[in-house]
Amino acid sequence: MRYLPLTDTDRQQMLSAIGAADIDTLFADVPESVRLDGPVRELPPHASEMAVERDLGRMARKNLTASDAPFFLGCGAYKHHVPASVDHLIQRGEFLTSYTPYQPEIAQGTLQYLFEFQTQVARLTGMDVANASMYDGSTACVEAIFMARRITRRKRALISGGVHPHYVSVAKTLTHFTDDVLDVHTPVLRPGAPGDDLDALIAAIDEDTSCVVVQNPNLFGHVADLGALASACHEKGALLIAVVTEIVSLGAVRSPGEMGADIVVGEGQSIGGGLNFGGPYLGLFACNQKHIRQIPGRLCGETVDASGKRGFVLTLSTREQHIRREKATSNICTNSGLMALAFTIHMSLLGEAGIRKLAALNHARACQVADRLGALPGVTVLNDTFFNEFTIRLDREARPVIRHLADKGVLGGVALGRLYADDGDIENCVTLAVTETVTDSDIDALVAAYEGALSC
Amino acid sequence: MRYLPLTDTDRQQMLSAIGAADIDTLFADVPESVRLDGPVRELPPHASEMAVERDLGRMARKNLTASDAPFFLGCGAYKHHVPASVDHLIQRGEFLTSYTPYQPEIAQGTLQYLFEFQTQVARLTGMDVANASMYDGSTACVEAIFMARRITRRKRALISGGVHPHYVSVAKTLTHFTDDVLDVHTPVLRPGAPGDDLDALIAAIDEDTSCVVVQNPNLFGHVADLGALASACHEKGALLIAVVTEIVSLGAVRSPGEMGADIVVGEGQSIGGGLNFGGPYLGLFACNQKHIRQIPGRLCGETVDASGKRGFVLTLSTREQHIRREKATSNICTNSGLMALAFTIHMSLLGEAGIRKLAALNHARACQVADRLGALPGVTVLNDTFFNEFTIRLDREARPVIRHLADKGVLGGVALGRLYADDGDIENCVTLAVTETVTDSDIDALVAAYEGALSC
Amino acid sequence: LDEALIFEVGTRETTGVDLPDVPDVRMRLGGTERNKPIDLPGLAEPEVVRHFTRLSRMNYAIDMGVFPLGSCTMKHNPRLNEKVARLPGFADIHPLQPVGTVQGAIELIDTLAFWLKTLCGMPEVAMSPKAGAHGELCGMLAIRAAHEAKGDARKRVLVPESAHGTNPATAAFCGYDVDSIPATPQGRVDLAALKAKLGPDVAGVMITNPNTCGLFESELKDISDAVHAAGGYVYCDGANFNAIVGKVRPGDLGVDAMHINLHKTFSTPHGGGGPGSGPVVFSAALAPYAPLPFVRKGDEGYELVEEEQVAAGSHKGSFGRMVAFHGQMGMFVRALSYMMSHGADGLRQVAEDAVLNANYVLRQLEDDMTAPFAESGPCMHEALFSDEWLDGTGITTLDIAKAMIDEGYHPMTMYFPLVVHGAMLVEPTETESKANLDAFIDTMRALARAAKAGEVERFHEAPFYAPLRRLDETAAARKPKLTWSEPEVAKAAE
Amino acid sequence: LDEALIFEVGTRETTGVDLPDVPDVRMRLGGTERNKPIDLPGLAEPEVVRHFTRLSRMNYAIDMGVFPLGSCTMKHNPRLNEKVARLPGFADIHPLQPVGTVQGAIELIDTLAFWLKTLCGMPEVAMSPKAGAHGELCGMLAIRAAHEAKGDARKRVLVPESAHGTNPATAAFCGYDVDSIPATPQGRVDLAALKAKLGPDVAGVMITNPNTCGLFESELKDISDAVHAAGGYVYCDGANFNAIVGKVRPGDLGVDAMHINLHKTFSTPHGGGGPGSGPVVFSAALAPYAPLPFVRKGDEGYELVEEEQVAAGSHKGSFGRMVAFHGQMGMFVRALSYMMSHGADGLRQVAEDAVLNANYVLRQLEDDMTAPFAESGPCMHEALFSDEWLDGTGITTLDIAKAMIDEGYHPMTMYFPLVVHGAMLVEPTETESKANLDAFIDTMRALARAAKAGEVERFHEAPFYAPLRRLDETAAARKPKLTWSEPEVAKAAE
Repeated sequence: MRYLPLTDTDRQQMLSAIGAADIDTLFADVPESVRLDGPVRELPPHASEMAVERDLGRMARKNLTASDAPFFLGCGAYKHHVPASVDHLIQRGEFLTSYTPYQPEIAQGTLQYLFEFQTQVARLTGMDVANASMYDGSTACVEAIFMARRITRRKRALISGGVHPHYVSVAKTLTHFTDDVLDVHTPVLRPGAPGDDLDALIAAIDEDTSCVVVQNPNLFGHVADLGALASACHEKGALLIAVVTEIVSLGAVRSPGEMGADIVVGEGQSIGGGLNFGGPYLGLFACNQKHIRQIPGRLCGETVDASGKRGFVLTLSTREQHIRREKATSNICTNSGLMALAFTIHMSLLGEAGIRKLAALNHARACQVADRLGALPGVTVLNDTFFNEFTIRLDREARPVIRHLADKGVLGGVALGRLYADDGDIENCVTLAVTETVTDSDIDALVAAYEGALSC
Repeated sequence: MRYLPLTDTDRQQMLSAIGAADIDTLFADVPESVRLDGPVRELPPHASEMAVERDLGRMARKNLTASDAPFFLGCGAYKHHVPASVDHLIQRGEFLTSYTPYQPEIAQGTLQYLFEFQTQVARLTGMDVANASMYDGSTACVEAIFMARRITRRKRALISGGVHPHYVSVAKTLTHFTDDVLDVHTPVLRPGAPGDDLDALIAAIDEDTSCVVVQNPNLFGHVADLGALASACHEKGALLIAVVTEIVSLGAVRSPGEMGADIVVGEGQSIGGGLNFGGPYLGLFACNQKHIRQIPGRLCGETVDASGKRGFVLTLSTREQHIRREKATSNICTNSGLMALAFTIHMSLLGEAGIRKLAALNHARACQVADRLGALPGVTVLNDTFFNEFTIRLDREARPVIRHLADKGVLGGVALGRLYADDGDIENCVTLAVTETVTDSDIDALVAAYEGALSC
Repeated sequence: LDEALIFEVGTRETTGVDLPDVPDVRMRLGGTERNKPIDLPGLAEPEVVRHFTRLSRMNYAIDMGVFPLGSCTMKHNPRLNEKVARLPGFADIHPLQPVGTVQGAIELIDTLAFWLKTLCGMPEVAMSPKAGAHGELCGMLAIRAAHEAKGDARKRVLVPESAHGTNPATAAFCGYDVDSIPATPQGRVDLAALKAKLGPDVAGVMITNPNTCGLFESELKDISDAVHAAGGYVYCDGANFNAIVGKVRPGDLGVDAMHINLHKTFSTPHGGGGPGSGPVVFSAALAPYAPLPFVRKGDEGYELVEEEQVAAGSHKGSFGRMVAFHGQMGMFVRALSYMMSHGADGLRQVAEDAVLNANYVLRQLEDDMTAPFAESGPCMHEALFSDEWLDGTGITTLDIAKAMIDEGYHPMTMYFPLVVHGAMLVEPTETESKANLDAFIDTMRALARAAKAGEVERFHEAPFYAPLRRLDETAAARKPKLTWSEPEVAKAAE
Repeated sequence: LDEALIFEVGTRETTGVDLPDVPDVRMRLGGTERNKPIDLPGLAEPEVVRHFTRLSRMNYAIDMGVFPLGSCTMKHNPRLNEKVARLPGFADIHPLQPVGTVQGAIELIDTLAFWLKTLCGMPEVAMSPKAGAHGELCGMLAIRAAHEAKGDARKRVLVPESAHGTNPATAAFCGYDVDSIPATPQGRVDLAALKAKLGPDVAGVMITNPNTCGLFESELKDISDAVHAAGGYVYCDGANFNAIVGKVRPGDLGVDAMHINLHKTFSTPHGGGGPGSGPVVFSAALAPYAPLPFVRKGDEGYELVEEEQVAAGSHKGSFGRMVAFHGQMGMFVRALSYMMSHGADGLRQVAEDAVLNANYVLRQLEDDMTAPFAESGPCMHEALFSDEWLDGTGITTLDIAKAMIDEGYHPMTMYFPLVVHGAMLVEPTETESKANLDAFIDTMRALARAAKAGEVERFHEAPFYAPLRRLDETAAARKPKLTWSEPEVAKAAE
């Protein structure tokens, strides 16, 4: 076995050094009745690199990749171009094969990029501070709801119908056995502003409301000013939690912080990360300075070493499970370190100029596609405003259309029936995302495919 | 431009710091009549990573890759499985973006692996020493001929007809304007021992012969004992130069050193390197201790530093062009450092046990394929002995057959008409290589394809 | 040499990315346009590559040497796994593509699920949890859902005092009261004490096996039987599965749910603290409550059971969704690659070599250091020491850890588990050679003797040979500075 | 910490590679079977990864900081280029595949050839030379072939004394007598002296432009005219093409042949000393003699002109083949990626920024160090200093170089070109930022002042802060030890 350095001679020498007759002597505490007498029979024996690559390559080739097709899917996961240097750097062994930086003297590489990451996320979202990342956007979102409960000591969370339904599902699952009460609004596909329920949310805030959770741009791509909602929240002592699933939007759209949000959570996969069939992704979590002792997850802070040099450490760990056990702010014990690194590198490459141009390019491409699709018979574009994602209503059920497009080699958006199982109207709708990776010929292929599908 | 850090502000500041009005002031020595007034018009402007990847990807996809087809080509370039860790390690910036180790204090990484490489090559070839690599096998071969002339002070080199025809061409080109005389034997496709002309070579050695150059296994795959030839050379004061284009063979076949060779040159691409359409490859050069001051190319040697610690440096550079100028042993100034690193890593992974099993596997697979093809009507296997490569004669011209196979998605060997333009008999022959990467279904596809092609 | 922060060297004008020109279109941002700078620095690509290359060189990592961090299983991360995880067919597919276009991806998940279930001897597995603690949550939610389905609202969960902090935190998260079970002097769960605490309000127990003292809970089957008899379920913390994979199946010990840290036992890289991946295997009793999504083989290939299918009547008992999409696909590919590379025989060898290495370290060092459970039988894949041997030296576990840095090692786990004073938990893993272990043992012996000989400065001031000297963690927590801001001087000068 | 050699830690039994079992067949090695061990050590994969990771960390590289090695053009190596060079369509094709199966590969070579010809303003290019010196050889062979075709056996080649050592070595290799041309006090070729040496036995001249003193040979066109008038050809050493790419075309200066170091101007990585790549552009006069193989566009796509086609009558004048197969394909992909990324505008900017950076360094340091050609006009992309400023300090150019190591820099080129005493040749390249240059200038100034202030120990003993102290190169050459062998003691003990 290529990964196991012990030779049989080594094993014999070591066994005799410790006075064990054979290896099973060391497993004596495993009751003999359950101890396996040999390799598990249902599984194959060890395999060469060649064989493993061949087998996994065969599985990989069965999938239609986003680069092999005109590609227009979004809804919480986006295809962006990631510079080659990002993937090169995150594969350096010193990053890839290191652990949580519990020994800061030999982990300054990890700690410094986390500090840079926290600063980048804070600036992008318009907040004071950010944590060192979480599993993904959906889990960051429910952690924000819990945090709002801890801060406000109230239990009722109002959730906009524009929030990603998976995020809502996760929140429902994780609050099922806690004291939290979720008031989830049903999405309304209002023409011009699909999923926009700001007025209804404002009306629903009461003295028991811990927070309002709203996504911007929302699941349907609609983008709005959250200022009035923030004021309404603050008037009633509730917190505004803003969810951003397409972080590139913050290059063009005013940040939630500027609009008055108290906590911003998001999915950072767009910067530095690939699609990866849904994971690993990168949960972003930012808030204002006054709430830092209620933040869940890992935090990196600046300090000095014994000789007075600047350095970084994990800090405020008294919030965390390995110190506080059952009284911790969260049971979380892992971040998405490597994805955070990819984010930090990609964002350092982009800088202010790059992220703004990238966002402008995404928006412009999306506008072009919306105009082209909107001109087709049988297609209505629902959004008046959007960033790089918008929703169309077809004259028929959307899922068969999307599957038909896929058969033609075009990945033409997310049929909302995939996300909303039981709604009539929504079944005819498709949400499309358009990023900088889309070419003119991709757009032509998309339009032709829809035209073909809708004309039969 | 993403690779250029100067901003326009920087440029202005720097120009004024040096007192230049504008950038063209610095190009004042370029006569105005030839100075271009703007970007070269025939070439496109700068492009994004996305665009470059898309363009090059389009070209790449037009090629039928060795992994996408049952693959049986050899003749100096071999498809072997290279462990993933090899390519990972050679991409570490400290290796990839470093220079020739002229400053040994900050280049011990490069120098130590070169020392390890030299030792591995010397042991594999059965020689005392090896240099730090050369461009490729063909240029190493002609350098060996020159070295033999310098050592023996004789001019006539005898070249076996079994030597790779490209190597022979290169030797012809580079000796055209020197005093060397090449006596190149025409390949004889002797049944049982194609290309074996040992007896003829022995007979041709005379007092003016500087060296005999013989390849083992030869171009047609035939493998032989060079012992008698070595003795004959030494009797007449000539050197035996052995060429090895498939270095994996040395895991199964006695080394040229053991057979009596004085200089061993070879192509090391099989270990650590990919096919890369022919380059970059890895020239190997090994000889005995007594000739080290006549070796061409770079050498790494052991020494100590000022505090007595072991270290490594480039050495014997008084042979080289940057010191000796027109009196240098060679004009060479570059090695194949990165390919040598890949070789060293791969060989360290293999070790004695690995290279021997790898060689055994290659040989066994080749025997299987020879037996299968030999059983087809219209096919004669010429070799009685071989390592992982052998030659077959078809009942018709081979090049159309090979092209026909390629159309069917099978890369079925090298039609020798590609290498020997003007020989009648040889046009019906194909040389096939079989390595560990070949699967049973590849073999079935090969046999079926030949059967199909020869039955029409 | 210090490395400046990107905020100290980048500028708003510079970018390391080229993009095509932006087409001229009618914008549709509806008045939400950004009107102030984000204030993000940019750097040209060469500077970015250097910054992060230099940063990386301030880290210690498995690729550099022995990393004996107990309970974390820092083993070799094969590069083959990185390569296959980057195959476009896995890395470049969207989680919401039509299922017909991602059959290979679902096949991979299903294949990995088969391996995990088979190795654990359990009939079901939830693949989506994102890390170990997330897997614990998944398991406990299933337990709670199972009780709820029976209308049986139990309140208490028993957790041994040696447990990882995530165990009580998770139980509390699910609304349970945490009740601590004491350990025997031999370092195992006290079966009698546990039985005494069982009752109709006990939802279940959370047991780590092998436990954090490095010992196999030899009475786990008895514990399971007792818990089941009392109507509870057994959650097993699988963080230490590495020690027993291929040697014993948790299902045979009566376990109802166990998370598997793919980044420990199956070697997906820790990446400086994540991403992890924590699939959870379930017994038949808990299987109906497992979370969404689910893979099912249908007539036309693989299908995904998601909300839609649940609405249509499939997998009704599921307690719901724990995460957007399908879990850590990138980690699944790496873990399966690792498992296929080892095969059934190699995985068994993994456990044997890991245990052999740990016992070798334990026995070679027990004379120089204090091994509190040395008499409790062989250890599993971790060797636990207490700080008793440091009594009177004025040197602490922390000092020993920092002195190890100067010797070129990553320290072992410090002060965990809590059941032992000044704990030092050493886990060599199976990917260390005997030569490495011998060198490590020699170093630890030399340190132990130096400590006993009173060479206190060498310890109190350590590390001397690290990128930084000892860091002031107290100051960091007192006045937290979590983001960079321009120094006041510079601001004033503007 | 020292790093052991693999021979000191590996064993013959260990392997880091798994292979399928060997089928049982009748062997056909004909009595040549190996019967003695090779004696190669093997290591498990984790140990191999660590060994080479740790070795790498003993190197300095562009990825770590400024690398101002004059004449070597150590610029940023974009990772995009590494990525595209590894596309299977380029990396995993065999050089002898049927031409119809590698049309994209040949298209790439043809496209790169078009870029090179266009940037040089010359009608032909030979792609196969493997490195700069190999390209020189290619150019000189073409010159010799051209003369031979005319039946004109000329014997002498003129080479300026400032030339790279490869120039005279190459000319000698082709059987020419090398005749040295002196330089003017301004550091350029002495046109009058050159003209005086021209004659019917002069085959040609080899001129480096910009030359190794960092200056543009402003009279190159006049030189070319004179050489052509005398029946000779002009070879240009293109090592410094970086300074003028996109600003002037060598073809417009009368050059007949010039090699282009793809690893310098077009940024293919130097890789610790190779592989390089050295295509050679040719004027119309030399084009017919260019070596095989050649790309040609035919009716059915791209064709390769090789021996076979020559036999059939195509490209008869070619002087033959310089190398097996088609040249450094892997480098071609990287170079084209680099060129397409920059485009015509970016490549021009490359030259401008490279020249601006060098002049900035020259002017900032000329007061503290001696710039012998400071009055000869602007420098191109290199700033040349002599050691005159060190007179009387007892400190040498070598000492300065080693002291730079302690400051975190790779030294500049030392003692080259030979026309200047104790030369220090600094080439910042265009991929250094102004901030980097300012820091570098500050360091060099501080070193210069320290040297003048008599701080000799800091220089004589340098480096202090490198993996090793100064190495004994004389001892290495006196009794060369080029391979590892078991220490006698260990051998005796066996």
